[in-house]
Amino acid sequence: MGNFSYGSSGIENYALVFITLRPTLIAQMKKLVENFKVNTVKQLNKEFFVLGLQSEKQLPEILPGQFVQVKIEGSAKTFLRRPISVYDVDFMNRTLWLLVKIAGEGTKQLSRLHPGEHLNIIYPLGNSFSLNVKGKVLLIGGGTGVAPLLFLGKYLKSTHNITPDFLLGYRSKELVIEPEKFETTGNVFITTEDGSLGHKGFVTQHPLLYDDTKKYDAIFTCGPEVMMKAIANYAKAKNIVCEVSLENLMGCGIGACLCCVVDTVDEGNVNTCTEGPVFNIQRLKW
Amino acid sequence: MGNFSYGSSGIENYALVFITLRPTLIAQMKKLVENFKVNTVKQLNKEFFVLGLQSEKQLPEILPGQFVQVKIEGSAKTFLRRPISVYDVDFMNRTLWLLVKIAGEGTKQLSRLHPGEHLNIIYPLGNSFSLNVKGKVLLIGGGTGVAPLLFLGKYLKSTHNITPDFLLGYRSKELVIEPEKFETTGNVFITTEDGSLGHKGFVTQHPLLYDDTKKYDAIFTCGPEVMMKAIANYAKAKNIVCEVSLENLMGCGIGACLCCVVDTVDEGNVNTCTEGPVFNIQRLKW
Amino acid sequence: MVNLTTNIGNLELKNPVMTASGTFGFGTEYLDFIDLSLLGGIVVKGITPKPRQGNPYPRMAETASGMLNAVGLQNKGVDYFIEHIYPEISHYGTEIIVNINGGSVEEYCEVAEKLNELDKIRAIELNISCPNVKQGGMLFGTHCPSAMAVTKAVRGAFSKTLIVKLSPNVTSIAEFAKAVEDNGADSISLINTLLGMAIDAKTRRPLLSTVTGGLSGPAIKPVALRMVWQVYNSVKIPVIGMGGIMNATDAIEFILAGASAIQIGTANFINPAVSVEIVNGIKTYLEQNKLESVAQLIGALEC
Amino acid sequence: MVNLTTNIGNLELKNPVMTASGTFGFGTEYLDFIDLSLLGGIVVKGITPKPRQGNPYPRMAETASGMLNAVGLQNKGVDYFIEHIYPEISHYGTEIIVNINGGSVEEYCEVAEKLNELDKIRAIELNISCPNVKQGGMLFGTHCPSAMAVTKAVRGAFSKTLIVKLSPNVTSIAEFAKAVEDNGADSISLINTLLGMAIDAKTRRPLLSTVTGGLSGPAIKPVALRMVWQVYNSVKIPVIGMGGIMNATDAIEFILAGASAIQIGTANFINPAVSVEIVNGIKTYLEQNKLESVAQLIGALEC
Ligand SMILES: Cc1cc2nc3c(=O)[nH]c(=O)nc-3n(C[C@H](O)[C@H](O)[C@H](O)COP(=O)(O)OP(=O)(O)OC[C@H]3O[C@@H](n4cnc5c(N)ncnc54)[C@H](O)[C@@H]3O)c2cc1C
Ligand SMILES: Cc1cc2nc3c(=O)[nH]c(=O)nc-3n(C[C@H](O)[C@H](O)[C@H](O)COP(=O)(O)OP(=O)(O)OC[C@H]3O[C@@H](n4cnc5c(N)ncnc54)[C@H](O)[C@@H]3O)c2cc1C
Ligand SMILES: Cc1cc2nc3c(=O)[nH]c(=O)nc-3n(C[C@H](O)[C@H](O)[C@H](O)COP(=O)(O)O)c2cc1C
Ligand SMILES: Cc1cc2nc3c(=O)[nH]c(=O)nc-3n(C[C@H](O)[C@H](O)[C@H](O)COP(=O)(O)O)c2cc1C
Ligand code: FES
Ligand code: FES
Repeated sequence: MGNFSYGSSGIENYALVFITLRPTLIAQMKKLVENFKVNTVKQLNKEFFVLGLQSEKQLPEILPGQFVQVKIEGSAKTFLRRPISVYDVDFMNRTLWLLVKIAGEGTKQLSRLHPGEHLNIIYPLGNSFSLNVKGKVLLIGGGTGVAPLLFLGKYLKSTHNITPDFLLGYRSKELVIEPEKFETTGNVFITTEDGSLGHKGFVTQHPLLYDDTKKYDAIFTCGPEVMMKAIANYAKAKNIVCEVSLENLMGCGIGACLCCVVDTVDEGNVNTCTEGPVFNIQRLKW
Repeated sequence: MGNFSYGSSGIENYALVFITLRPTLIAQMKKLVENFKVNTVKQLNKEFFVLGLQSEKQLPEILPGQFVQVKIEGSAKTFLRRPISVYDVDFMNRTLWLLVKIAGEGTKQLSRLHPGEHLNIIYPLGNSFSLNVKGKVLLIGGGTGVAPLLFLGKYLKSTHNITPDFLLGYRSKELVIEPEKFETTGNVFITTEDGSLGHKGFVTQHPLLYDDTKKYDAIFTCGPEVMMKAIANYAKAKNIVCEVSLENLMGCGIGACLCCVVDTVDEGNVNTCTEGPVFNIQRLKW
Repeated sequence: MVNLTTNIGNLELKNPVMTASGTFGFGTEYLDFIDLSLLGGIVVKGITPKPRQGNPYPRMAETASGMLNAVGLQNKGVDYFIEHIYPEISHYGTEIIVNINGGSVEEYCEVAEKLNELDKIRAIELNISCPNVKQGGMLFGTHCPSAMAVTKAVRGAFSKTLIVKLSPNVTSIAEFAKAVEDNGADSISLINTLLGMAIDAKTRRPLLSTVTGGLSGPAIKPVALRMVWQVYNSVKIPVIGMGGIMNATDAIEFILAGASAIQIGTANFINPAVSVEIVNGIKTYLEQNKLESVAQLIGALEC
Repeated sequence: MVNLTTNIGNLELKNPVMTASGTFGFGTEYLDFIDLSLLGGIVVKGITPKPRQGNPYPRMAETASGMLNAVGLQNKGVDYFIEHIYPEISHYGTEIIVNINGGSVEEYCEVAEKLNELDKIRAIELNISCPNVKQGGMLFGTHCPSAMAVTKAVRGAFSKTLIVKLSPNVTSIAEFAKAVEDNGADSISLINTLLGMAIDAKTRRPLLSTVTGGLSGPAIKPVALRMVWQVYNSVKIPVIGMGGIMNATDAIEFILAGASAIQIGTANFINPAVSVEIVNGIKTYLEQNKLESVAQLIGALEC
């Protein structure tokens, strides 16, 4: 088991699943509603926790960038489901991980789940990051935005043999999320706003971005909108392919309500939940 | 401790509390909002459970027949508090017991409480059974209706030296509620609808009611309305003092909303939550 | 020190938090839970010229995030109020506002005239929006000429602050607001309950004796906020907002939408101390946002 | 075997459960979750003569037991529908009902005429109640002469089953119901969303780009039930009820209040399989209550 690098599934096996399934069109991926068993509830720090969810059945294909719609039970203050990215997957053990930030009532309720309880989710939803990437890849995450990037990094490593660079920004050292997971997947660069770890400041101020020896072929990013916009400008200036994963208020998550629109250059308002959450920056009116 | 007959408080001590406080007017009893700690959640059978609640502070005076308004947390389907009678009190250990039947969403939610969690209640509410009673007393309960009668029986025994007769009706043997508690308090007669324990049929069919050697001075009853109405007719015919504890839909429990009215002979609509829940049958338009 | 005072016509309230009619009895019911003198005001249960028994039981039903009621203005009449209740409650140290009702313009005026004589009653709330009575009530509140007529008549009968309470069960709330403003209202309070209904699928019967009843609680908050905002943008007199306020954040939303004061209704049933908690919550919000007064928040919504 | 069929004008539905416009896309979005042919019908997203981009983001806000939306009839126009969507969805094995919208009587008629040509479209739902568009929409649904005029005109343009969907934001829903019945509607569906609003107390801004939006979900169920009951008691044509239906019990309540069929809206977002679950639930209820048909339940409320 020594060469298994995350969760308890093997990279080899992991790669296998994806290499076989890669050409599948997102639109053909069947969406499921399923009760997962809560395996683990791991509070990382005062803001973040990780939920480990176990399926009774073989998991379907799930791609990096996709998300799930979580049903919140036991709260009079929440009504709709909540969108959460897939943070990690172990296909062999049929386990899915979500990294959640306590933002309000719904996520607080999730943090109170106990192992053994069940969580109803609709998944897999949305598109994925472009998986036909080559060369040097930079994954930039801010706060909760690191969630889809771990899965993406692992995917790139195991199926494309790309070791990505991670540039991860947090407010301070205490909020850094599972560093060992990222470190075994790629080269990690950290910024903290208070300088308590890594480079002090925002991700956009990190020397990595101004190091001319690093010539990235693609940047994939997820985080606060201001951060992603700054990165989009950077990528445009440097002519680097860049994709962003948008956060958005969702009514349904499956393309039915038209509440989650983002304005695009080519088609005007499109659904973030079905045409996204990942968008090439060229498509957005940013 | 051998002479302590219920909970872990002593009858002696119990009597003491009441003998001192007896003359207090209900209207002067201050209502409190308090977070009780859940000590025990004891599922008696598939319908009933008992909640043991512990206060941090000395309990105020609470009289038999009074109720509490329970706040239901963690359910999107309940909005208002729920009225529940006081089933038992241990003043020395600052513990209050509620006997609850799972009737719908709110009571189901209560049954899911875990020891150590908290329950917010408003108490003590409503009036009490008449406590200036003398002679032979019969307490008739049906189903959940037995709840206030245990407390009443203990009270009569310890402060008035009256050993009441209990006539308790259940659908069947499995639903009989904590018989030992009633047996140590009074003489227990049971009816079950299916005849699986005691006399077969309804309480109103029990031979006790047709035994001329038993001359009751007062009947106190709580249970389904049809049952109480039948008993009221019986008591009227026999000229026995009779008080009933009414169930009623309550908006507030403190006399503010005027939702819980019952039509009386003397004053028309009055609040069950403040003028009741206990009424002398003479006052009701039954 | 933040300034919590707010003005409703000539009435200065020490803070913008009142309790809503029909949900707070005469205040007495809450003495065990809070110090009433900490409130901006108390609007007491609706009063009619003659005693009323109200509607038969059952009078309430729980609904999603709300409740229906069909109390039907049960009360002992204005004379009983003046003789027995007023003396008891007039020393609470907060404004006592009487909610008045009637089956005709004359009945409304009768109550208003009698209350006009009471020193400690400095404002009345004219309820033209009760959905639970056959005569009067919501009829006045959903028919604009009637709303105008009753406001004008009561204005003639009552010389102090006159608040008119509107029904939300109308096509254009702004139309009613302007109509009562033009006819002498000093302030508008809204919303009364939305007309609703509940059914028991098992018994196939309505849950209320009156079939329909008034919906209150957080369920109606979005409608209430919208109407407060619409009314604020169509009249010049101060608006009193209510409908589903459960906490200080809700209260602040109403003030931002244009309410000079707010009323707490159904929330009192669930947390009898909520009104005073909301006073404190508003104070904290002002402090945290470095605002000096409630006045700075009124209608301060940016849109 | 219980009989689940129900009639809406000339249209016989295999069961009374439809999905509500704007909450079910074109059905396609739900293919992964349910077998659409098990439904009584699908009402597709509102269609306009020309493509519409809808309102800017943010378009939704969660509220107590409900949500506000301000989508604003985003759609690709009737021609796109006919060319690209209709061919795909007309073989689902259930009735496809098109929800139509316009900024003027002429626009409504334009859409109706074009749809009249489509074989598999046997009914349209005339939406005069969308609160989220500046022109048309709710204006028609809150002004009785306009409601009459548009119903009459569309009746002339569409020869098959015409359902008119009413706005709840009116004083007298019965007045509108009678008006559209008199002008040729075969059926009335209600309620569309209640006009509401939500505010973020932190940013002091509205949560919707359009400030106000449409409230749906269980919060509005009591109002919806009341209106269905009122309309059922004032017209002869079949009523289609909706508003906050989350499960079979809710659906049965609407049928008892007088609905010949019901629509499921917001509930689809939370449980994408809920519509079929409700079909099964109604069947079970009939069986348990020893009823032979849905028809026996329609308006069977005892009061
Ligand atoms: C595609 C997608 C993937 C996401 N992935 C993750 C993830 O992996 N981990 C994670 O912790 N969160 C993720 N989010 C954000 C998450 O959905 C929200 O934080 C959550 O819905 C908040 O719910 P709540 O009930 O706790 O807070 P609420 O009380 O509903 O809201 C708290 C605050 O958060 C804001 N908010 C709520 N929902 C969103 C949203 N969707 N986008 C932006 N702001 C919002 C509200 O406006 C409010 O200010 C994702 C969102 C999207 C759209
Ligand atoms: C003074 C008083 C004392 C009570 N004491 C007890 C007690 O000691 N133990 C106990 O288990 N129950 C007691 N009840 C009844 C208890 O309040 C209800 O069973 C409870 O509120 C149901 O809540 P729920 O959310 O579980 O059910 P819901 O889903 O609210 O209702 C389930 C069913 O019960 C009916 N119901 C609800 N509330 C009442 C009520 N107050 N009276 C009659 N029918 C009702 C409903 O109409 C419905 O049919 C008492 C009621 C009153 C008024
Ligand atoms: C049980 C009950 C009784 C009410 N009685 C009255 C009344 O007598 N007069 C009146 O103007 N409003 C009455 N109302 C309406 C409230 O004052 C308030 O307008 C409404 O409940 C909305 O506020 P809320 O959602 O905070 O409760 C009553 C409301 C409830 C719930
Ligand atoms: C996101 C959303 C979009 C809607 N779009 C439309 C529409 O295009 N046409 C229409 O007639 N109703 C529309 N509605 C209203 C619903 O069809 C329905 O009348 C309303 O939501 C009440 O039902 P519910 O509470 O079950 O959702 C929409 C509702 C929602 C929530
Ligand atoms: S969330 Fe409903 S369409 Fe995207
Ligand atoms: S429950 Fe409110 S007055 Fe009795």
